[in-house]
Amino acid sequence: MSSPVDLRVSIAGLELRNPVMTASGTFASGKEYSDFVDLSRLGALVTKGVSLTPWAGNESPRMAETPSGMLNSIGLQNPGVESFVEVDLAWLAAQDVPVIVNVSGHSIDEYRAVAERLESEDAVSALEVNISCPNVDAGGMAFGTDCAQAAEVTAAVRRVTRKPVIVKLSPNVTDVAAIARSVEAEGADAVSLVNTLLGMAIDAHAFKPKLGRVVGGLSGPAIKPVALRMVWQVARAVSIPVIGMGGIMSGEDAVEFMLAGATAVAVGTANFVDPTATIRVIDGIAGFCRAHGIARAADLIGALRVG
Amino acid sequence: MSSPVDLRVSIAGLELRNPVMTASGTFASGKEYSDFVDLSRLGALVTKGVSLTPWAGNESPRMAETPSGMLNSIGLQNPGVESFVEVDLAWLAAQDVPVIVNVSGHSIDEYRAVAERLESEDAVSALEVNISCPNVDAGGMAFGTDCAQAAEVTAAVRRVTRKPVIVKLSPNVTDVAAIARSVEAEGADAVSLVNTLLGMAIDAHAFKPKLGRVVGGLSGPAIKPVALRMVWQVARAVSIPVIGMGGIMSGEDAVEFMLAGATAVAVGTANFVDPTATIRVIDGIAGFCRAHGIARAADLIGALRVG
Amino acid sequence: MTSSDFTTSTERPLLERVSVIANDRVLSGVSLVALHAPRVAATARPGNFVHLRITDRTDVLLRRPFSVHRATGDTVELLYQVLGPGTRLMAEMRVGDETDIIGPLGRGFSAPEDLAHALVVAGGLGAAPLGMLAERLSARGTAVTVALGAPNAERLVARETFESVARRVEVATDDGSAGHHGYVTELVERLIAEDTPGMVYACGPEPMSRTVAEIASAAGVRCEVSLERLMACGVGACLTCVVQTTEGLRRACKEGPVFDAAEVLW
Amino acid sequence: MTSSDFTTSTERPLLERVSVIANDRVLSGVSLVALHAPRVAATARPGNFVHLRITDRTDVLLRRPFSVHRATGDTVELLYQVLGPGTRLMAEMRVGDETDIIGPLGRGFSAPEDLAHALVVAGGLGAAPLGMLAERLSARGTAVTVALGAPNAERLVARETFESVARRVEVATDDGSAGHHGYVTELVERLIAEDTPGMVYACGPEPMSRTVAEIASAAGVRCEVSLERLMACGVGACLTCVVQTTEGLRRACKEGPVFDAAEVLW
Ligand SMILES: Cc1cc2nc3c(=O)[nH]c(=O)nc-3n(C[C@H](O)[C@H](O)[C@H](O)COP(=O)(O)OP(=O)(O)OC[C@H]3O[C@@H](n4cnc5c(N)ncnc54)[C@H](O)[C@@H]3O)c2cc1C
Ligand SMILES: Cc1cc2nc3c(=O)[nH]c(=O)nc-3n(C[C@H](O)[C@H](O)[C@H](O)COP(=O)(O)OP(=O)(O)OC[C@H]3O[C@@H](n4cnc5c(N)ncnc54)[C@H](O)[C@@H]3O)c2cc1C
Ligand SMILES: Cc1cc2nc3c(=O)[nH]c(=O)nc-3n(C[C@H](O)[C@H](O)[C@H](O)COP(=O)(O)O)c2cc1C
Ligand SMILES: Cc1cc2nc3c(=O)[nH]c(=O)nc-3n(C[C@H](O)[C@H](O)[C@H](O)COP(=O)(O)O)c2cc1C
Ligand code: FES
Ligand code: FES
Repeated sequence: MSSPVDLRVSIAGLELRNPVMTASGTFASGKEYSDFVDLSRLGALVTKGVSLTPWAGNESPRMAETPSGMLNSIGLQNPGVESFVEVDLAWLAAQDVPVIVNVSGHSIDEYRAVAERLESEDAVSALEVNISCPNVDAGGMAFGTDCAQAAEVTAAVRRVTRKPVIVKLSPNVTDVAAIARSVEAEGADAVSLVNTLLGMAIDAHAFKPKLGRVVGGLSGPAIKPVALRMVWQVARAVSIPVIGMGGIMSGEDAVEFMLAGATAVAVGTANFVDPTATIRVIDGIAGFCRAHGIARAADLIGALRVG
Repeated sequence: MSSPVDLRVSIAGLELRNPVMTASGTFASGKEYSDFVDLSRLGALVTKGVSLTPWAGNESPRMAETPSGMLNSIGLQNPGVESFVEVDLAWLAAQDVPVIVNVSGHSIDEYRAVAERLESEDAVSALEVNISCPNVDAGGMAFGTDCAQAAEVTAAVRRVTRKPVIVKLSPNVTDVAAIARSVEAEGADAVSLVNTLLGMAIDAHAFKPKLGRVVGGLSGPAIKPVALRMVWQVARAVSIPVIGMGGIMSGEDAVEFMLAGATAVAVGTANFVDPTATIRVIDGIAGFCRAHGIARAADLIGALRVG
Repeated sequence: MTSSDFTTSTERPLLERVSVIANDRVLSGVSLVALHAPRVAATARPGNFVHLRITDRTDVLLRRPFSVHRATGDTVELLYQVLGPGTRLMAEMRVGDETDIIGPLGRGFSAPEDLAHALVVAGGLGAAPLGMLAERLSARGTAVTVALGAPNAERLVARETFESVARRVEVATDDGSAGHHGYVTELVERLIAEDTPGMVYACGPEPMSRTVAEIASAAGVRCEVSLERLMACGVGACLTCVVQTTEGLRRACKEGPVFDAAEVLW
Repeated sequence: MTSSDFTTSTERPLLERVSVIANDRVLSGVSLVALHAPRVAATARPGNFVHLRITDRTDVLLRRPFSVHRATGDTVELLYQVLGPGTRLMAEMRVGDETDIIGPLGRGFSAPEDLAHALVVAGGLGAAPLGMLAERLSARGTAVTVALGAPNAERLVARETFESVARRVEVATDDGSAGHHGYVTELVERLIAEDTPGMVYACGPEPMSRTVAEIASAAGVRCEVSLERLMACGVGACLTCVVQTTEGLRRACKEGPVFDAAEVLW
């Protein structure tokens, strides 16, 4: 399925085959989906969030389907960075795909410690600092909803790594552009957005919340309009590259994010619906470019004609 | 269709037949929908936003359909309060339904002036102060995304009216509970939420935004999880009644909002899908109560069993 | 039963439960659906539209507006082009499927009782509302000339309908595969000159309607155009569908979709 | 082709395009869909499930997991209860409709080669995965006793399937309309005492499985249970479906849905 269209894009010196990544937490470390997807076709693989120590995550039920979306309250369950390096990273190192590790923390120290531990790992191409998880009490979203704290986390990670630092932003804020500027100022090489919108679902007949944790993160097509708007706002507010995500199901969806200003995109919930979604999106972008006589996918970035 | 269930609820001394209102801007002043709905069955009728002077609204296209939702960028087009009183209110006065007027302004003075003009109108049962419209540049959402400004608008309106003051909150904020507390502190009798989420849609093949104004307000089932979460947060943060809305299509949806803490609900986008949606929701709430042996709909308020 | 002036609709719009009687492709990408809708059929006037609930899926949330192409007996016919998600689902409707429509909606065409001769200009799917207009006009004795335009011969929509009721039908195709080789608007000037009508009615792509309006006004003939706007409510409540006119912003679903061309600020 | 120990699935899960061969109601609110799915049919083991794409509607976004009830030749059968939006749409699938499934998924039941006698306990739809288990066990010579429970006689699911392959089938109904008047768990103790099996397999409401597990462990018989959790990905990537076990959190879609009852922290 190789195409004459040049799909390459680059983010903070990282050369990607194409603009399509996996969205953190929806693709684990790729092993499960390697039954369906040739990982070497991906622009990059973004891992599930990794913390310093093992996290147990939240109580069940951990998901609820909503109109054109889903809520999840996984809560960053992960075995901790040591186990991640030994098991997941060892496996990933043998795969021909750039690996971006999604970094979580309950505290600035924990973010820094995870980044430090990964610094010596050549299999790690970049770090995505998740300051926007709505599913953990300490840390997580708290850091992503306040400019000063977002800046602090970014600076702390920046100090200990030479790898590209991508900061993942929360949509649950009044002014996402301000947060983006504050992390850019502290040396973030790129920003990715959106993480999930904080939501809730209720089983009326049971008089109970559908999620064990009551609230969770909304993802999927339902949030695409909000995600597109935020990517558009942020792309105009910062000069670092933007990685766009939120409800991308098709190549056309991905193109919309690129037109709004995204240099790359990530596919999340769509993987659950179609395990080959990432490949469909890559081929869809190529097909769109061909249909419109566009030679390089990079030419789509910010090409929206406004007014 | 009278039912043995007692559907009455009261908001700031306003006795409502049932908890179901129309969502501002989706029902005009009721005349158009009176072809399909017996207005006297509604808990209350909330009018389209009314400003001091006539507003022209935004350029077309003014809407775009999205997965399980829609974007609108009407921009509070309205003939101004004088014409509203002469034409719409005169007609409404003859209908047997409590009228809540949705008040808009570009400035605190304009909000106050509209409230002053309506104070002497007996046909007006309450004011809903819209500090959350994402579709106007000056005023609108600006007032709803900052605690101090939200408080100021509330205080200004409070000073000039003896009618119940409902403040309509924006979901496009980091901490909706904080905004709710700040308007409660300035004498708001109730809060209503959510207004629309700021979103965007792109026609990829045309390389253009789908809305003339580029961004618009997202409504419909897609936003229900976010709306429910915010109603739940606000209901626990304030002691004044909460009017919940956002994607309500059925009686069960309405019950979910009441369980989360809403005293009343509003039906918006659903009217476009089914002009009799408000009636279906009223009957649906009654049916739910009957099925669960609940004598008074008011018993549903905040009855969610958590943990 | 047609009243002399179609626009004076005696009835208010209603929500009617309907069932699909037929839904067939008339040409590639264009189908005709016949709905059993006795109440709307009885009150619809030329130029009115219905707001159709296509599905109960919330991922295709809103109704879609369609002009009444024909209303005979208990049946309302809609002529539609398959464009996006809504009309794609519409094309999948099977005979017997049930749904509902709101209608009749909007201001239809006006037709002075003494109108002796009318020129009807249809571009592509613009033929949809004009089919019923031509029928009702000739039924009450107005001579009807039709100018029908399309990209090519295959895409001339509802030609038979027009030929069965019009005194004269002239066609134009962009590729010359039928009739005049060029835009339908190029026929209009000549047709007006040869036999000046009392009214010109136009529906099609907005640039076409606008050009027809200009030719008509130059010839001093009154012209009505049917305009399309995205519509959410369809009943006049949401202000999604406004049109700029000399009278200010007007709702296409209420004061329109048919407008006096002289009032439209193109 | 059954291997001696069912769990050693030689194949990896795959995404297979399937078509509906049959989709019929077996009792009120319960249907059986037969899918033409040769590749999954060939590799599915008792206890495996498939993740079914029911619709392309995004308002019912996610796949739904269903145990393989039977896998014969090119056909995979799913026995399902109509509960919510997904299974309601599933019940509307017509013969010839196409969709896709991911499968076979999950860890199935284990069955020691020398297993002489097995007790299979099914509550309601728990019969779904156990039908295939009973078949394959008896096919390779293990004597199977089945204890089948339901609210009433009408709701005894897949009774015929079990009777055709099991040495003995005992039923229990809450209302006594068939077999033992009471819970199926009340049969288990006696059945184990009368003729102690080498393994007990249970699937049904979690309280039932738990009780069965307790009775089995008291009798010193190894017990496997098939558990249900909400599942998003179905392939082990999202951690939606975790189960608390003595080994820590385990994914029902990967390390399960079949678990050694002794490891489950109920
Ligand atoms: C009063 C009125 C009468 C109409 N009568 C007919 C008719 O008789 N036959 C017919 O085929 N179509 C008619 N239309 C247009 C029809 O409503 C749209 O084509 C339809 O809604 C498209 O829905 P969709 O989901 O298939 O495509 P969408 O994905 O909604 O849209 C596909 C394309 O069509 C455009 N479109 C969508 N809705 C409208 C609309 N309301 N008006 C104009 N363009 C639109 C979109 O901008 C997009 O470019 C009418 C529209 C109006 C306002
Ligand atoms: C491994 C596995 C195998 C299964 N095998 C079968 C089977 O063979 N036959 C069968 O009828 N059902 C089976 N289920 C359950 C089935 O997946 C759900 O009933 C179905 O997804 C409900 O979808 P819905 O949209 O109709 O209802 P929803 O609206 O999604 O749910 C309706 C009700 O069912 C519950 N539910 C939804 N999904 C699940 C789930 N995955 N597990 C448990 N409860 C759920 C919900 O909490 C809700 O109370 C299995 C589930 C799992 C995890
Ligand atoms: C089940 C699930 C788990 C997720 N886990 C993480 C995570 O560990 N770290 C993170 O930054 N984002 C996480 N996310 C957010 C996604 O990466 C993505 O930002 C969001 O889902 C929006 O994209 P989508 O609509 O394509 O899914 C998770 C999302 C889902 C649905
Ligand atoms: C077309 C349209 C116009 C609206 N106009 C107003 C308005 O004038 N004032 C206001 O406070 N909210 C307005 N809203 C917001 C609704 O009142 C409501 O808060 C929102 O749509 C969420 O509810 P829903 O999902 O049921 O539509 C409007 C919404 C729509 C869709
Ligand atoms: S579509 Fe709502 S006013 Fe015309
Ligand atoms: S459902 Fe995703 S890990 Fe089990």
